[in-house]
Amino acid sequence: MARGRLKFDDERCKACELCVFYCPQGILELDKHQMNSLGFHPVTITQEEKCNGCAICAMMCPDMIIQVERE
Amino acid sequence: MARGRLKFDDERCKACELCVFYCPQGILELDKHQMNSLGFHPVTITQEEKCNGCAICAMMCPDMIIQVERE
Amino acid sequence: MEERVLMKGNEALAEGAIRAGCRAFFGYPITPSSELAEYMARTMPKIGGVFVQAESELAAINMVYGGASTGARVMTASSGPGLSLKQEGISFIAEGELPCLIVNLSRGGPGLGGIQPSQADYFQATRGGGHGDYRTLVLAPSGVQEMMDLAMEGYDLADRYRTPVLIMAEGTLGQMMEPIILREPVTQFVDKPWATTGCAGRKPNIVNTLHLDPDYLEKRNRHLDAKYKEIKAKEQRAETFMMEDADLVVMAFGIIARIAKRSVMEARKQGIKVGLIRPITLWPFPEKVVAEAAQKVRRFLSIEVSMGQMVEDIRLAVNGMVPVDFYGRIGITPNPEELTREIMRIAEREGY
Amino acid sequence: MEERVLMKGNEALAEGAIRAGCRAFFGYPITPSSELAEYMARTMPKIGGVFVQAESELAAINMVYGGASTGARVMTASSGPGLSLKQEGISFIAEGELPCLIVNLSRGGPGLGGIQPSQADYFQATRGGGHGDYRTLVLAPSGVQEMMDLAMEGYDLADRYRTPVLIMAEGTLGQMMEPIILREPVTQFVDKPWATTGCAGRKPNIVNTLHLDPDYLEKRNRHLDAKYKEIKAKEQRAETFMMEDADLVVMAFGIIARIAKRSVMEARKQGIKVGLIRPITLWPFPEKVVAEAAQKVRRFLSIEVSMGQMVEDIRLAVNGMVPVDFYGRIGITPNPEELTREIMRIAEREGY
Amino acid sequence: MKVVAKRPESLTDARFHYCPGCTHGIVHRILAECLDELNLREKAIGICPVGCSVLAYDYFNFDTLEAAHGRAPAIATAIKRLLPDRCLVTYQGDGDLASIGMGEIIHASLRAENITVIFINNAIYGMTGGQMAPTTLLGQVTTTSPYGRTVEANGYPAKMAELLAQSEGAAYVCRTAVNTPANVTRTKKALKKAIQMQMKGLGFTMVEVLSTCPTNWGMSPVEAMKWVGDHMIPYYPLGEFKVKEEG
Amino acid sequence: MKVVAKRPESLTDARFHYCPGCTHGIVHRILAECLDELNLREKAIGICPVGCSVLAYDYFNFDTLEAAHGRAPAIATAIKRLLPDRCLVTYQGDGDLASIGMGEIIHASLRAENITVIFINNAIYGMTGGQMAPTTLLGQVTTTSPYGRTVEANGYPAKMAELLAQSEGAAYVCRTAVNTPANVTRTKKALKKAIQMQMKGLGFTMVEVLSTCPTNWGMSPVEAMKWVGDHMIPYYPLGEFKVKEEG
Amino acid sequence: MEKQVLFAGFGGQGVLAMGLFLSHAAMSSGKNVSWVPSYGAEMRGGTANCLVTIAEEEISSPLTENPLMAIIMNRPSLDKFEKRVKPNGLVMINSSMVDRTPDRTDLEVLAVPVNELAEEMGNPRGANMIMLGAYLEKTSVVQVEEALEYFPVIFKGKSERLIEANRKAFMAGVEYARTRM
Amino acid sequence: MEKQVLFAGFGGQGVLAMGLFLSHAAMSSGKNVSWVPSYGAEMRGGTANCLVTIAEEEISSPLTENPLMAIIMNRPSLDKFEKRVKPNGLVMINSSMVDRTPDRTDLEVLAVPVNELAEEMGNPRGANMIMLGAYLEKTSVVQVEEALEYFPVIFKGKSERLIEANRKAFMAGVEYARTRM
Ligand SMILES: Cc1ncc(C[n+]2csc(CCOP(=O)(O)OP(=O)(O)O)c2C)c(N)n1
Ligand SMILES: Cc1ncc(C[n+]2csc(CCOP(=O)(O)OP(=O)(O)O)c2C)c(N)n1
Ligand code: SF4
Ligand code: SF4
Ligand code: SF4
Ligand code: SF4
Repeated sequence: MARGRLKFDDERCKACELCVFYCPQGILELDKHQMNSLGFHPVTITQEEKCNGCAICAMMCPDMIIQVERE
Repeated sequence: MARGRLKFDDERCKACELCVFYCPQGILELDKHQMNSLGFHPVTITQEEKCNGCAICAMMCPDMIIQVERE
Repeated sequence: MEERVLMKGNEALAEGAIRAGCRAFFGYPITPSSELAEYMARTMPKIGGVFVQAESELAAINMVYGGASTGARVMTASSGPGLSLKQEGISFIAEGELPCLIVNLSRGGPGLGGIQPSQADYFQATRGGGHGDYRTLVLAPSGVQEMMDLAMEGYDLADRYRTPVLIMAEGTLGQMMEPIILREPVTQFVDKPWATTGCAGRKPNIVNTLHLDPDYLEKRNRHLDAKYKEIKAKEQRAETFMMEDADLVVMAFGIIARIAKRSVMEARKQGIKVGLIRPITLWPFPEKVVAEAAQKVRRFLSIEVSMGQMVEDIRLAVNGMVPVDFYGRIGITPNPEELTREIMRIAEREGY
Repeated sequence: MEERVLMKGNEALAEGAIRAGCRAFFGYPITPSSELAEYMARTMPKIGGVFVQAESELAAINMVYGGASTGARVMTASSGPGLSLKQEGISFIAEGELPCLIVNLSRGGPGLGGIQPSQADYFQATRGGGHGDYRTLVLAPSGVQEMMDLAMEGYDLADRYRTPVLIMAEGTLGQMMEPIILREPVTQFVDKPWATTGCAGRKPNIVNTLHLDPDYLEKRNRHLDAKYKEIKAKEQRAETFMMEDADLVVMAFGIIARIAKRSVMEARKQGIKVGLIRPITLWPFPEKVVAEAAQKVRRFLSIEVSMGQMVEDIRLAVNGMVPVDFYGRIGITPNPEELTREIMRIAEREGY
Repeated sequence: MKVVAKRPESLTDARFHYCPGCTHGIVHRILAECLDELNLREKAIGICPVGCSVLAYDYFNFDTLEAAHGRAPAIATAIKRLLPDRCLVTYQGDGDLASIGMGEIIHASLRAENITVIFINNAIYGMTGGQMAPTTLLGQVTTTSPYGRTVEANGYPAKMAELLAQSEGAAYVCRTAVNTPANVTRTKKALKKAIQMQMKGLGFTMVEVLSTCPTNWGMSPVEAMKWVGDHMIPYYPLGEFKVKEEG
Repeated sequence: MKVVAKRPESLTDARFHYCPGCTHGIVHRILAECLDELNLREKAIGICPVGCSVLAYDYFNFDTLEAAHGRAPAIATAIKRLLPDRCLVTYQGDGDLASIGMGEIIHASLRAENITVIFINNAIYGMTGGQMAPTTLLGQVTTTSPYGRTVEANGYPAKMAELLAQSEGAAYVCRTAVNTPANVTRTKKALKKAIQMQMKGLGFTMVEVLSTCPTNWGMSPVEAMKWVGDHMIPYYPLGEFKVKEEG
Repeated sequence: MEKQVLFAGFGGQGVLAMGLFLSHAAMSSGKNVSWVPSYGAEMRGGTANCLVTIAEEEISSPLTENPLMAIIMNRPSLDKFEKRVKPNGLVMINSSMVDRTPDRTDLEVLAVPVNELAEEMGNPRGANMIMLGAYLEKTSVVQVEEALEYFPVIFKGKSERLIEANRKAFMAGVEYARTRM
Repeated sequence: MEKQVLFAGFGGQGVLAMGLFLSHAAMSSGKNVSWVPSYGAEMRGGTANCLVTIAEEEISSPLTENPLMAIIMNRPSLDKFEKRVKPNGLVMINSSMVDRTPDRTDLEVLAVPVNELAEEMGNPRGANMIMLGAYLEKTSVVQVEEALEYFPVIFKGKSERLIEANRKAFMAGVEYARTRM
């Protein structure tokens, strides 16, 4: 059961994949089916239940796309 | 008996007295009776026979007033 | 009669700035401006002001940029090579619209040149030696009293128009002594809501000169241009002397203007109808006075300690109505006798 | 037909310099001039030349001072703020009479401004933004072929007159591509007995700009002045177009001049008697051509990407004979259609 | 659930113009978080450089000035002298601070100016399109070292933290990186310490941050992060080079 | 008898304009003797600063340039790059080298330029009449530190030898003095070594020479010499700070 | 008469390269030509465009407000440049990226789904060459045959593989224009 | 009418101070005055001189080629300035340092051996004040009595001893002029 919850600011994501790379749970990836107005595939979370809200993704995101909540 | 001999370029001496101060033999002094065209009393040697030609005066003279000869 | 004190031009200028509220001086030593810095170094600590000997003229002018952005009245002074090094900074200050006082106690160039008085930085001062379309107000004192008075007026103009003001004086004016009347310290200042002082209780302020959007860059330039047009319309200053019936008009600024004045008197004694126009503002150039005069007189003579720079502004103002002659020296400040000779030479040649 | 190659203006200029014998480039990156430095960085090592990325524009211009003093053909390039920082050095180079090539790929100011093409450094270039009485020859190419040709001619002029030569081109000219004919490399060079290369077999040479003796300082300034007068007499260059029967003369330099040319053609199609004068040397300004034209035409129109700088030189040359109008943009390079509209507006207003 | 990561108040909500994965964004956030936590936003005056972060004045939610290239320390000096209780932060790239601004940064440190300098060392000129920086590594290819940087042609990369630690006026000099979560945390600690020492009036403080320029390095953002660890840190060791004791 | 001390060939016989007892003269002679002994007069190119030694081009009997204030290292760099077998010597004061010329000197050292810098540290601005230099000692009174130099107002004196020794491009960095016969001898040894290392292409070389300015110090030349020993050397220790091994 | 064509799109779409190719081809076929890139800020990204002017005689103005033709590779470019094309001018649109057609009725409009076509032929980066092929086939600003001849010249230094891929893409565009437009 | 007097000599002879004293005295006695030092190079030493202009009305030019009076403290100064003094002007010469008299016959020449006099009264540095006393006594550019009154003002801040020494030297000059010229 998930201890963390993520909100993404999709429109601003630049698809740099830093969060994807640094997420310890490996549960982030770019959503190839979406494209934002900047022409990027925004990041998304694959298995929400696995997120423990460590907020490392947010820490490494240069554009503050990810807001993290934790229990 | 003198082992060194000094030649002074009186006209250019600025009477800074560095040679006077550094001469180990203490045989240099300003010649109050002379004044060169710069308005300075040029340096002179008091006891020529005591000069051993160590050339320290020349070494410390900023204006190369003193030419030193040694045996 | 008010109490007079004998003062050096450099000190009068510095004291004037202080009485106008200058509380920070940033400078790098250079002859013949160093005395001014030294006066500030002695005085600022006593009045709780700031004196920083910058590591270079570049640092100094950028300290002025920073200091002025706090809203404080700040100042720098230099000469020749130092002014050249400040050109980038002055361009930034002009676009940032930061009021400040910059002093050029000018010396002979180009290159390292000499330290004799000179007026050969006129183009740099009036055209903006830096990049882009900008101007600085340029004031040219001709005596020690004016060194003080124009320093004080300089700050008013700087604040009113949010623009850097340059005082240009030959080195001699800084070195010479005359009795002057000390002016009352200024106590009223305009407030500067744009200043970057920390955003407590308001939105953040930004001092910036970068405009990547072409349209906005053009907007900014048109804004500055409009301001400069207003200054041109309102702030031209000049002293005129014996102009009523003049055939020949001598033009000169700075200390040369006083020497020329004597020559004008001498020439008058010998029956020559000659007058004098002394620009007090070099930019804006007093083109109105000159253009009016051009309607009535027969010829102009520009006397400068340079190879001929102000003469271009005279020609632009005269616009072909009458001839404009030039007499220049470099490194040497001409004496009244020499100038009288030149005036008489022209008068005879032209049969005035 | 000779073989043509498609080249960027920046590369053509760099290649031209190299073909003219340039063997050292000293520069600090700045948009839009960096490509030129990058071309040199790639090429110099291959031809045994010197490329140094200086720590600043100040260092760069002083490296030019040093490099030129060895007699080598050397070069630097920059833009806007960078040129302002070089003013002290340029003043030294002018007084040291050191031949060299300085490039200004000009961008919008003042301050940091923008990187759009601009002509607002005209005053700085033609009046000498540095201190003292000096001038630099200023060449203004209007196409890629001229970027190469004027670079090469620039070195000839620099050596002939022992003076720094400035090439001023809007950034666009550096970015755009056109087919050009590559010129033959220069093989003949004047020798430079004054160069400081070590005194083997001769008396020591000195490169110096300090003149503490007022009389000698004046002598130096008069020497430079005489040289500048000679350059003014001999080196004015301009392109004229459809001037024979012109009522209205459009004046513009750089790429704007080509755009204006198109507009002149368009206006002619509509029966307006309009011609074009394109200064190729900004200093010396082609005042002879302009003064002659002023005898015959009814009006001038100066078109600049600035708030109006060259227009002063036109007015000085026209000297009141006919009116001189001005049309300027900043940050935006006007298109032919826009300029045609302006020409037609004036033609209608004046009933040409 | 409570929010554990969100945009700090000391940043506006303007979108960064930086390239994807550029670490300027991370350092901006760190600075903003420090000011928030130290409650200094309304006392802060930021000096932005000429460099990719030239537009930082649009992002920082406090008073800012945009400086001429390399002169931020001189500007900060003047402001701090006139407003001694404010918090002065300059944000400078390696061209800005280590090349054209070398004189200003060293003298600000010698004068023991009470300012905090954030030095973004990304070993290249970003804004102008990838020219060599004083900090470019030996062998590194840039547009002005097209055959790779060599000692003969270009000299040695500048170690600014080591150099400035020599200055007696320096109270705190530290080099960190933002290539891992742990280093991001350390960077924030260091910057906070620097700002606190500035506000105590201990002297000149600087944090050099090893950063990335994926665009001009020609790497993906992730590769760039690895490159920092594999190539930059070995030449630019992390750590505190000067910590002045109080009083 | 044979002549053991006379005017070296690398000096013209122009009379120095320096004040009585000013040590600029001693250092001029030392440089000239080194060039004579190394037989480099005809290969030598000297760069004179703006400072009291601005007229050195009248005294050196070899090719010379007069530089803009502080830029001598940039000028020397260009000449050395174009004429690699020449002997480049810059002669700079403390205002010239340590204040306005800080950027140029540090970058010349980082670039490992093969030049030799003679740095005359006399703790004051001579030519312009006694203003504070970056090397002015704490407490020292000058026309721009009229109440004595303080850390708060003026910061710390710059230790250039220590600073430049940090630079990886520096092959030889040494501080000497000319306040005693022994130190004059050491200064000559150091300068000779520096020039030889330059000619071997080992990199940047500098000799900082603690000197006097009796006039602006307001002392007699002899007092000034003592002041160097009593006050300058304690703060500016003598010795070699960097000696690069060959090969 | 001078023909001016504008190429406009995203940064990565190879827009400047299209202009360069055309310029080279035009020059090689003995014409006068100028290529002026839009002058982006010192930062990355954003839209890119370039203007190519081709003429038999010497080129007077390399710039214009109103190009005769426009090659539009993405939506923002259409919005920005539609109104500026000369009356009765030509607009070629990358229909894979542009979801609307011009509002102006005087323009000749040709739509080519270059991204799809490129994907189909397994060379996504070839989209711009496809557009170019179609453009030349339709306008003969430069003859297709001539252009093909100059491939080796234009891509001098590039690998055979890449040249071949580009030629294929180019021909695909020509093909599309011949058969399906 | 403006009176202009030139003071010239070696660096250390207190030449500028003489001019300053006169300027102060003139100002204090309600006159207009200007003091312009010769503008030496950035180096030390050499000759020094200053020009003092005194007038009842506003001073037009503070500079002149031809001063009315010249106070010459050493030989080089005489050589340099003799020809420039106004016709029938006054030249005062420090005869202890100048071994010739002017060649011009129109000039009024007054010689004072100020160094000897100074040595005699055991105040070698007082030579310049002696000359000044003699000068004022002879010319009354400023009345001697007035000058004396203003001593405290002029030397404000200086030690009583020094002021006294200066007054003595000044009076010695006045004396010399009264009795032996
Ligand atoms: C006086 C001056 N010189 C040069 C430039 C051009 N320029 C702008 S930014 C820059 C350097 C950018 O590199 P860096 O400081 O490392 O910052 P980054 O872009 O890498 O973050 C240069 C040389 C300028 N704007 N002003
Ligand atoms: C650009 C510039 N700024 C300032 C000066 C004025 N100036 C001449 S020499 C000098 C410094 C002299 O001191 P230093 O370098 O220590 O040499 P010193 O005279 O003591 O031997 C200065 C500031 C100048 N000539 N040029
Ligand atoms: S790090 Fe930020 S910008 Fe990058 S992909 Fe993740 S959410 Fe998007
Ligand atoms: S050291 Fe030289 S200048 Fe000084 S007194 Fe002795 S001889 Fe004269
Ligand atoms: S160019 Fe480099 S430094 Fe600049 S924003 Fe892009 S990635 Fe960041
Ligand atoms: S002022 Fe000082 S440094 Fe200059 S010559 Fe005199 S004593 Fe030497």
